[in-house]
Amino acid sequence: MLASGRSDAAAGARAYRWLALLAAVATFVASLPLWTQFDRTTAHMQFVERHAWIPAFRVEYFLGVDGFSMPLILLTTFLTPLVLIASWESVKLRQAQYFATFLILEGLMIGTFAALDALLFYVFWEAMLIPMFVIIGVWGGERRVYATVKFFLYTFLGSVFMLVALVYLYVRADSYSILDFHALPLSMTEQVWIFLAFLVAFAVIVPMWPVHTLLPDAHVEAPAGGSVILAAILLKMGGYGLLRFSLPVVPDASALLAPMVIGLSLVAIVYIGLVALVQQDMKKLIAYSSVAHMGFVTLGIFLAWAILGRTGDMPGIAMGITGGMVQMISHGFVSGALFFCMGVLYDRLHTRQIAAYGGVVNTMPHFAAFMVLFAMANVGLPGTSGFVGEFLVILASLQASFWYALLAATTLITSAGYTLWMIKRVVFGPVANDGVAGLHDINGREFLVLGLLAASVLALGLWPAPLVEVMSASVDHLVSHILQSKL
Amino acid sequence: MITLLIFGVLALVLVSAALGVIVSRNPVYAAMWLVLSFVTSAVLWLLIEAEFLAIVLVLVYVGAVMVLFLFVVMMLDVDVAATREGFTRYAPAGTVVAAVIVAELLSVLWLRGSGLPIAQPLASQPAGHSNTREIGLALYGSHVFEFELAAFLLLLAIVAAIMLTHRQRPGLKVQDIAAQVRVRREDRVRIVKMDAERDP
Amino acid sequence: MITLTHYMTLSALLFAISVAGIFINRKNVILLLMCIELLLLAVNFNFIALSRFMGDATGQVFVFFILTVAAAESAIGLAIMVVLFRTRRSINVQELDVLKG
Amino acid sequence: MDSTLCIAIVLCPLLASLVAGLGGRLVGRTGAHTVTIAGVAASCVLSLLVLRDQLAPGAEPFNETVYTWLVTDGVRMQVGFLVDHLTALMMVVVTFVSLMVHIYTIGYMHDDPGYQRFFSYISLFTFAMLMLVMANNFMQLFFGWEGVGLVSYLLIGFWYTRPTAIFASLKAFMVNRVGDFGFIIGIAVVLGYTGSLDYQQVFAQAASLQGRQIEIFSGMPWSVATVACLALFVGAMAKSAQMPLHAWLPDSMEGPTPISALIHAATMVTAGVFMVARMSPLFEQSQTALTVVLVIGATTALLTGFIGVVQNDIKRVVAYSTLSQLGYMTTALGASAYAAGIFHLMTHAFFKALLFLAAGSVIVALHHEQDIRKMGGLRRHMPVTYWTSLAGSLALIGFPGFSGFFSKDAIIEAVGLATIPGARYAFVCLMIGVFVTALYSFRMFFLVFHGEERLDEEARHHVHESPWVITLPLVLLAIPSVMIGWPLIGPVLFGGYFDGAILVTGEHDVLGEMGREFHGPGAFLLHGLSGLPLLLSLAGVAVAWYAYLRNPALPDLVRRKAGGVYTLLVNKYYLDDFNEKILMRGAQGVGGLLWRIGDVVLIDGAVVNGSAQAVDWIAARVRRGQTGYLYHYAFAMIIGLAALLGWIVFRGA
Repeated sequence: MLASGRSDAAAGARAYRWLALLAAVATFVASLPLWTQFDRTTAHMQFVERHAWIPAFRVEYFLGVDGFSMPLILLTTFLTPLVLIASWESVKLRQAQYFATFLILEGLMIGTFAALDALLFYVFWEAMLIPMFVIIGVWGGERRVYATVKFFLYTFLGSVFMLVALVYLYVRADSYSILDFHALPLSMTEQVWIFLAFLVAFAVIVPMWPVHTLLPDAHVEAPAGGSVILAAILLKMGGYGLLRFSLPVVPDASALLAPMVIGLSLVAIVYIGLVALVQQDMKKLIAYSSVAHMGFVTLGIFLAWAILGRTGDMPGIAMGITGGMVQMISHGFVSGALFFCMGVLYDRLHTRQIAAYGGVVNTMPHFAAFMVLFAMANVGLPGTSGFVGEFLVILASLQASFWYALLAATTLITSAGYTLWMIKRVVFGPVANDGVAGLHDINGREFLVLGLLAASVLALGLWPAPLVEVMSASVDHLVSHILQSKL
Repeated sequence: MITLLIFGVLALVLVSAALGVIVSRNPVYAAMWLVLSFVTSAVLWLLIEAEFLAIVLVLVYVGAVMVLFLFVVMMLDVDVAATREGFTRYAPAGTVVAAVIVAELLSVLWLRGSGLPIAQPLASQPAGHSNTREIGLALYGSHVFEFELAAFLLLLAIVAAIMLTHRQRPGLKVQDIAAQVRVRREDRVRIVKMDAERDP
Repeated sequence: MITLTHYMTLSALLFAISVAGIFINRKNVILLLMCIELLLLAVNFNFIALSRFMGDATGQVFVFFILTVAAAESAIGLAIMVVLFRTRRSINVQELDVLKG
Repeated sequence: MDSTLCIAIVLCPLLASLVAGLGGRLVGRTGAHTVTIAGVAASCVLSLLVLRDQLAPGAEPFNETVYTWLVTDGVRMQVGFLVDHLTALMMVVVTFVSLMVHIYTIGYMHDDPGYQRFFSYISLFTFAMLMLVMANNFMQLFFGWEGVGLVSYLLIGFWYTRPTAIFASLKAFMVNRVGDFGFIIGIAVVLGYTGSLDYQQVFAQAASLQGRQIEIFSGMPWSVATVACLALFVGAMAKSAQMPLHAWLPDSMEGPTPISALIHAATMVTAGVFMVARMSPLFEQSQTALTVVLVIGATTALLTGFIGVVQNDIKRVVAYSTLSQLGYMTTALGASAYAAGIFHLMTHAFFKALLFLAAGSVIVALHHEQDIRKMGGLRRHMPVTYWTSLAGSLALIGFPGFSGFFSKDAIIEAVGLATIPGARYAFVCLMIGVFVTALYSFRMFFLVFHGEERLDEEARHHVHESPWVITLPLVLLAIPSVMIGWPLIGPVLFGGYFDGAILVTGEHDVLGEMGREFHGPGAFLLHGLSGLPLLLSLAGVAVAWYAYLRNPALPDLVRRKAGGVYTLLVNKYYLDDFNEKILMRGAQGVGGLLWRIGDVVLIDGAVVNGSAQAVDWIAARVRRGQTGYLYHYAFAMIIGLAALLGWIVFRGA
């Protein structure tokens, strides 16, 4: 069904680039049937592939997709070729290895999203950190070692907790199948511990406040392609993990601790929004904005019990989860696109400081148009994808509490503040210095990448129904599942 | 009774010899004292009819290990004075620790030794009993695997000791067979083309 | 009559003396090695005495192995010492602190 | 009438905008303005057709869904169109003014390098505004709402190399975002308590909202209708520039003048007024909300009018006048005289667009000189501009017979009849406002067109009447500015034109009360002639005439005497300073603090690197134990051995 791990040889002088691109595009084409042949009416796993792997411990090679993982897999396969195209010329050092690393990473990410066996999931999850570690560590900026170590320690620490939880679940369920975990009854004490273990693992990668500080550092030091993948896909693993593990496996503990997660999400939205306002480094600013936007994902996912607690009824629960999911996909496009833009600028002037730019629109009008478009998507303007998720989550959060909605909606102000202030200082204004004066506009290759992303952002914003339709059966199933106590 | 007397005398000799080992200034003397304690021990073992090990002890230790010790001590030019520094400083501490250990060991013996035949005399072996045969049966019977391991350990010790002390002296003339085999024509012969010499 | 108590008391004394020896001869590696031999001897005493008094030959087999290991150990220990002396012209333990943290 | 027509009306400007914006050199300057004007003209014509259909007797409001945006949780969010009398009127106003501005732009932006971009933007704006007014649900309303905000942002910052322009655009967007913040919460409340975003379904449940309560602060239950309306009104306050969210509008004059006319006078800023009128079934459920609307509107009408008196930039005077007029409309809404508000919105759209375009004409003639102290006596050089300006100004001050008279007098009368709390205050404010309006309008008019010429040497040479593409829209706009009040007041205000589109509950129905005494526009005119407002506005004109033509030394004298008030007005009540120094710097300060202390020091410093340092510190202590001396290790082993033995021995004892 899916290619999992692929590597390619550095053949010929430059042929490896085409080879890598061909592989990535082929993967994308291969993943399209997931969309076209997907049965939108069922929440069951589809395209299942199941083989014994380590029979002694009942570990299986068990893959399958549902409405949560399928869009994320498509996002992965869609963005990887773009990352490769974007890195066509900007990477000078060991380019063949760079491309190969991205392909390996792609395979592992797809595997993580598709895995239905917990141990397989864990293996993919951990293995995925290695290419990312290499990408930041080898092709990163000046403080790359610090950033890499921080990134690795954070994620590794988190996933060790997850491993403990998975092994415990294995012992209890006598199976590594995630679906068996879903059906496993657990006591409250067990659930709370498992929930916390999962939360640590997923909160680190989402990332939630206060374990978010790995992200700005990792983003700042990562090469453009690495930032794109990190922001667009890796962060989604956290949200996906919450949906795949935390909620269905330990629903009662999730209910108990939902106020805490909601609190952290709101802190992320408000606090990070303010922090992003004062950043002087463009990538850091976008990284912080990612944290704030991912706060909507966790908020939307965990609203369920707050809604239930207040109204005693279901409306809004599915909307929150759908909003979180849409926000993830949208954030994949928008933050990915913004990091591409940063990469375009960095390729030319080799600095990420906002102060080093000004009046870019004068020399790069096409680029400026794209950048403003993506900035508006980041701000959450209706008609762009950034709006859909935020809108749904804010609507749902009002069902839970007026104050949740109020705090969540502050993002309208803060995100406009930090994003557009940056745009004002970078894109608009008179030409600031000789560096900017010497800029040349984007070439056809960059145009292609940004154009495809812009089209995605607009399409998703103007007509999100197909995406929502794909996930609706899974969302409904999840909602009915988590509202039944497992005690 | 006579055996007890013999035991008392030998024990006294053994303890004195052991003390001699640890207080001797000169390592050579210490080694000699150690030889004495080994031999006395061997006699003490004979006293309780452990003939085989008594003999082995004398052969292996006195005959081999101690000779090695003496050899090394004499070969190395050790500054005796320096190594004896602080002897008196640590003596009290050593004495205290030793006393504690003795007290503890004896208390084990006295307090917890109830299940052991502590106060019983040794049952004498039946006639024709061979200690060597008994050990041999055990060694080559149920413990043969460990025996093999011990052999291997000794081999390892031999190899390790040789490798450690083996010295590569500079300027030593040896054959490098591999290099001789690897050699090619180009390394040895240079063919030069030149015009024939002509008289001017 | 000779009893187990005699032997074990003697062994305890021997053991304590060797431990004290390790303490007071802390500088001289050769003497340290000798003290270890003495210590093993004390252990062997216990093994043999117990083996004989309890009537089980396995104890003596153990002594055999201990002798083997002790021989190997002293051979390698002395070899290390020779190498050490060759490189540092001294076997004073106080100067051997390369492995300190 | 079917949805194809609506789609065509909306898509014509959008496609034109895309062609002009993305076409680049392929389209060219001529192509750009041709295609956009054709697009907007098409949708203007179609809008007129729609209006005609709607006016036909027995015409039903049109309400149809185009496509489903998304379905989640049983809530169907759709994109669709609702066309009733209110919408049809707005469509005509929007497309007509937009068309005029398009034509005018050909002349005004003639030399600008961003010519094509400009046309693309204003067409895009027309699209967004049409989406806003034609929406049949809150989601699409919000789309149009933010869409016009976006284009406004782009157009204010159109001259992106000017630092003041890009600052103003950012400011406009931020202030509007504050409004959207309230707006989205309002939408959320509506959805939360009615389970739908569709106008029809929401309004059908409107009455039930008043009874339900929402507890924002525990122990203080509020009516849901009040919360929803107040939150929605925050959005309207920003978009329609009501105090204290008005600060962006005067700054938005940094944009090109056609934009000021189209967006910041005629259409976008009235979106808030339109929205409140559209939500009348909701607002009627909450007296509290109406009072808030009334008070804020009246305050804005008065206070911003005062500022207008001391401004010297021609466009800023008009801008403050716009603020003040928006205040009038909002006050009308608060008094439940929605029809009067919308009526004023329409007349205002014409005469304010006219005034802006006339101001633009002056600016072009003087080569982008905007200071009215450097003008004067332009009557001779620019006759068309002069006469159209005069028509606009008279309409603005509500001179009897002009369109502004009908709409404004209707508002004042309605507010006078209103009985809800705050109505007296509002009435007084509006009355004073009439005087102030006349004062600043004619102050500007006299300073620009009459009196001595205070032009620069260079400007004096160049001054001439503008080309026809500029004067034609002036004339075309002047016609409705003068005339439109007379025929429309009857049907629009009292003829039940808005029945079904706007809902007014019995006790609030001030217009109904007025309607009982309404006997045709002529009688209304006569009634107005004897009223206090006319006297006040004539007084305002007289004062302006005396102070600026007759005795020009007077203003300086007043300025010196009333120094404190003058400073307050010139500094716009220090609201800008408050926004900038307290809110903006404050947010940055808090952000900086959170970052430097929260992230860098506490999380990264104490927790992340702190744990690493703690390990380091402990390791540094522990490593001292690792001396490397053999005998230390031996010693430790022996001690341990002794201790272990001791434990084994004495454990049981």
